[in-house]
Amino acid sequence: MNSAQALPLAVLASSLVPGLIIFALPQEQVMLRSLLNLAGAVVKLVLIVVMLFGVRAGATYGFNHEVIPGLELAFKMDALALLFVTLSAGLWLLTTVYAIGYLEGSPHRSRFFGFFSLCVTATIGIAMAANLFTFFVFYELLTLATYPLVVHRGTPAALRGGNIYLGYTLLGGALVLTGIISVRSLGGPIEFTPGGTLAHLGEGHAGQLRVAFVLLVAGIGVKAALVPLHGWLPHAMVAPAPVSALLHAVAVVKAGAFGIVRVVYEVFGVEFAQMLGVLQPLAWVAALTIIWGSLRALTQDELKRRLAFSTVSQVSYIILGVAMFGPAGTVGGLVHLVHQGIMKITLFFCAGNYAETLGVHKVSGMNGVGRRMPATSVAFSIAALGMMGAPLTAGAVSKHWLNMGADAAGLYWVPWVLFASSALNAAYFLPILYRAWLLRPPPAWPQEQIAAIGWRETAWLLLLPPLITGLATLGAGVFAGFEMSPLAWARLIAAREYMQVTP
Amino acid sequence: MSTGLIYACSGALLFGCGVAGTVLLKHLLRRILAFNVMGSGVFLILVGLAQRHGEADPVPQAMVLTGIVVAVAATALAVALLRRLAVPAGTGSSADA
Amino acid sequence: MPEWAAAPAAWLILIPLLWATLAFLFGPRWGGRFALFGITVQSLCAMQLVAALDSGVTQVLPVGGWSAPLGIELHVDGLAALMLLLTQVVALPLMLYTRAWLGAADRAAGYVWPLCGFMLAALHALFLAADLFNVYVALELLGLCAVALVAGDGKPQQLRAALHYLLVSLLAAAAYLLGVALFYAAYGTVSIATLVAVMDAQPPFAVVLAGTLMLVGLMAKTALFPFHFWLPPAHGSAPAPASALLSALVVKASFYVILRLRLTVFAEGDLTLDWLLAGCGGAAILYGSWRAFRCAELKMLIAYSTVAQLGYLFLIFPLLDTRELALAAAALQMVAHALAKAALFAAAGIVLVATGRDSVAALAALAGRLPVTWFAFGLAAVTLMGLPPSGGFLAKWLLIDAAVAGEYWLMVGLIISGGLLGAAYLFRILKRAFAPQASAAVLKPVPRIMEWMAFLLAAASVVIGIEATAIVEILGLVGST
Amino acid sequence: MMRQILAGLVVLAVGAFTLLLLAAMQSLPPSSSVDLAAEVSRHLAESGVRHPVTAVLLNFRAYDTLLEVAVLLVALFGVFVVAQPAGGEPPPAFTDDVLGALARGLAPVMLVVAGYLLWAGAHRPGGAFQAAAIVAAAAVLLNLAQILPAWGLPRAWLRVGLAGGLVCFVVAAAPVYVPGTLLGFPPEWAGSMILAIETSLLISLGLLLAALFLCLALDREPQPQSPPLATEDR
Repeated sequence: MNSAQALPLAVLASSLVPGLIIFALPQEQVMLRSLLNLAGAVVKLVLIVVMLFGVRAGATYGFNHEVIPGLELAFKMDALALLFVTLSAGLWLLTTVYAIGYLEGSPHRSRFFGFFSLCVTATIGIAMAANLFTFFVFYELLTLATYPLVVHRGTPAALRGGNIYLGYTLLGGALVLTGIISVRSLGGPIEFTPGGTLAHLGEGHAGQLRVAFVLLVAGIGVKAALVPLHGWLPHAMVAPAPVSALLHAVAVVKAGAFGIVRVVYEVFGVEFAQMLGVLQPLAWVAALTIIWGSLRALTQDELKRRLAFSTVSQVSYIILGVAMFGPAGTVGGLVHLVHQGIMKITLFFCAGNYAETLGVHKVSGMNGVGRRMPATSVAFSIAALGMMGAPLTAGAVSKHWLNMGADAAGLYWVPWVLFASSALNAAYFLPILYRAWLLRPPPAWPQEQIAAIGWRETAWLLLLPPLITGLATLGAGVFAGFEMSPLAWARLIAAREYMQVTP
Repeated sequence: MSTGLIYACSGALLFGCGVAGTVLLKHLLRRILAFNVMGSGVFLILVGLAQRHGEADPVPQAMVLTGIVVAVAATALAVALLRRLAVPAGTGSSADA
Repeated sequence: MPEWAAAPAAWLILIPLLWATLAFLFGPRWGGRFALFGITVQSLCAMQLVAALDSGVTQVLPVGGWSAPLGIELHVDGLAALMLLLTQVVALPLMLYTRAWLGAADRAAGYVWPLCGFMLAALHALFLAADLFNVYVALELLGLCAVALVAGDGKPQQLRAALHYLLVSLLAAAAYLLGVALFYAAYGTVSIATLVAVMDAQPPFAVVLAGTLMLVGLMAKTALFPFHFWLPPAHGSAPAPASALLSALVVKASFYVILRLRLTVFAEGDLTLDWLLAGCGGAAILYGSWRAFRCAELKMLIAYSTVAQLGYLFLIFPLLDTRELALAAAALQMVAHALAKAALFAAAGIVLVATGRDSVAALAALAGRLPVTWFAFGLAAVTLMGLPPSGGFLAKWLLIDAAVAGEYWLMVGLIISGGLLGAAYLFRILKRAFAPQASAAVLKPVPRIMEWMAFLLAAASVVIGIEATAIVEILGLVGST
Repeated sequence: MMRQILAGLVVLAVGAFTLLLLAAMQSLPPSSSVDLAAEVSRHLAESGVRHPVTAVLLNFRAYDTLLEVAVLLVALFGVFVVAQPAGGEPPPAFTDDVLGALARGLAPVMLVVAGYLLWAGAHRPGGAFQAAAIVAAAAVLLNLAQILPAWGLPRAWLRVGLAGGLVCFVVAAAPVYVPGTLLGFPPEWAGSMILAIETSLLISLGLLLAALFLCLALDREPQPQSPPLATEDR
């Protein structure tokens, strides 16, 4: 096994092995467990950085494992996979730090961190999958690994949320499986190849191919929370904050969005999909999701629920970008995959901090939190502004490219959708910022658990992650032109997908 | 109709009676007996059909010997189970049969 | 290697008979040791058998040196070798489990060891059988062992279940034997190989009737819907280690005989009959899953799950045109289900020992404790739901592939929805793991070896979903005699 | 009413099935493809016995017989599983002088007949199973006449007697005499090996068949069941 095969395997193992060891650790081994977690996350990041440089220089990484003759678990680390893997691994490290602080002293931590690691392993597997079989294996593994995290608290509400989550995702999995079967019956084993494996089939099987596309996108769309398949996401909010952060920014919805990217670009091929006429309806669904999610977010008083509906809306930016034929739209969608992750995880970290430190769960209770927790609130504000697409933030970059894409594809209604979404974003985020900074704090917080000591408004482990991701939100916007920025990377992918044009 | 075939036909009748008995009878002991009638029917068919041309065939005879021993063993086990089930209740019929 | 040792098939019949008898002679204290030693040797024999396999060739071993039709032959091919190996792989952990179980439950060991030994001998005999009457004797041996194991502790519901099981089993055996008698009358032989050679394309009516009778008998023994009614009470009330053996191996044996006959004597096949079997299988999946979903008792739930899972096996009959694919699917399903179901019953037995109760609700008391048992539950459940990565998933994937090759879309839908139904009833168990610690209920200590054996079986059922090349290679081409 | 209709339907179905069966038997081909009887007589000389049924039972298809002995033993284990140690009062003494005298007189005769049947099995109808049945019948008769007490769960000597036949059979079946062949009897030893198996089987089968009755006779007064650990919560 050479290094081109060993590296992807090592990336998988760097979270799988610590996860399995953690399951076996007794509850009290806090130090060892944290060490294992962080070591795994750091090792993973280092491996990924090595591959980032390799892939940019044109190297290929991957390995295959034969399950039975004729059926392979195949992995490849191409530019698209690396985009997602880098995001996941980076945010996983931060979320681990955050979760160690967040769950300090709570029960069942071995179980939690074990499944946490499995969850990231599944996400990495989805990113690196090189054929539909492998993709499906890890897609379902992700469902199995996240269920215990969703129901972690074990309350009746959590168990109910878990049931809903399972119902949606397992049904989605069944749809994906059906879709895989129907494309396999036409095209044999489906490898992911740039330009699309099915593209050579031509118009002959258009009907069945359209059905297969709908099945695959609908199945994967459950995880991506496309309207009307988004029902599980608000219910999954019962999970602890690090889990919400993971579900929304790193693992589940992102896996869904990423899966749709793979299906459109590398199973069907974007040109073939355009020819089948399935991209336009996908764009409509994405647009509907964007608006619907924002509208629902307006009326939510519970902060995490508001953020959940915001996720529903924002993830569909990615899908909208993918569904717009043309390189600029692709860049917009892919770059938002990263940007949305960074911004949304910041928001969830902050929401967790408010809840954990002060017992504030509702928007209506957030009066004056900016005075009590200024650092957290600054991070929150940056991310919220980013979501609205304010200049100098990551969100602005995404929207700029999406608008360019719409222009290129001739979809003149898209900028209006994006504008409406920004306006709605402002309508549900600005009141929060107003309350946080300008209104008076109440005489006593509902449940103040962590006292402020000087600069340290809450525990360090809770404070650092949102500050870092908040800064990253600015960084990704300000330094978008740099060589290894998410934008540059998305353009690299788009260039390789469309071959001929450099956007 | 040869002697062998007559044996076989009576075996078929016995088998039918046995099947009806195992299905219709409620008393478990009777069911066990009905099963034995069924078994005897099969044995008759096995031996009878094989010698429907007059010649005795030792192979089915040996098979039937084996079959009889198996049937005895199974009956013994069934009766033992039934007895243990029935003795506390003081009757041979099981309530839910 | 001396020549006498080079007859692994013969030793596979004799060794369990011998250790079972010795276990009876020397009593329960020694029985466990004999069993473990015996199964270890059997495993070596099975491996030797696998190593000596020649792909696509059926090895014929005439017993006593008398070839068919005069004598009885043993046939070894990939499928037989795989089943023999599977038997050892399931039996060895279960015997270790049983030893600890007998200690933990503090009961008179009774005749568990000899019965297990004879049961293994009967299974081996069935997997090697190539003679219709020999199949009958082996089936009866297997059935009586199973009934005696169900009667287990002599509790009334166990006795009742055992008696009903015995009656069904006897009725089935009688139907089968009648079929054999008609076969003998028509062709003068009961050797499968000879029958294949002499049977005409248009068999007389007696042979059609014989085939039907044998099929019905074997279906009843396999507990295929609508003959499933005896299984849940029997497997649900038997002592846990016995339930594990019965659900994992015993019901598979009669399915194996059906498959064997379908591939040899009835190689022509009959489309209507094939679809009838598949239809029964489909109904079994739906009905078994639904009943499992409604079950309050843990072991009964698992037993109904067996009814459902057996249904998948029967789906392959219309797909046998794609021979390798369908057979590989059936073999993997048998292996995966055997391992997972043994693990589930073993885990249920642990719940019983720890809490003294056999209800799904009792699981809440275990939440957060006995993590190894929980993982055994979880991994085995993943296999049964057919979610990846697991052996059950791979089996379903292959089954779907075979169904797609024949363009049987309804069957594809059935397989997929069967997995969802499986998830519905299995997550009823799994979600109890996350219930908040209800009470400080005192749990009886459970020997660790029991937990680890359940875990081992469950883990094996998952691992074969990633690494199944060996299984397919052992299977090779199934000899058609 | 429903039950009667149902019963009527069952009777109809069974009747129809029986007719089918009869029709099937008439439809059989006039001669079967394989003449196994001729095959048996051709190889009779090599089998070590002169009677064809015994030859089939203990040589050509001895494998079936081996499994069948195991079946009997398993049934006995099943009986042991459900038999409980005798407790409470012994059953009221029952004496019948006529029966006692008859049993005392008959039992030795039956044993002699059994011995004869065993010996006869080599060349004419008879054999270990028939002989064992007579032995067991004698034991049951003696038990009913209160001469032979019911057996407890078997002690060592009885276990040896019950299992000895199978052990001998298994030892004789080992693939060592004709290397690599299960139940391979070298022709020159076949006769004596079969005789040895038969003799050990006579004892074991006789005991087994008797035990199926005599061990079952134990639980006349079952103990109230002590609550086992695993109580079910129904």
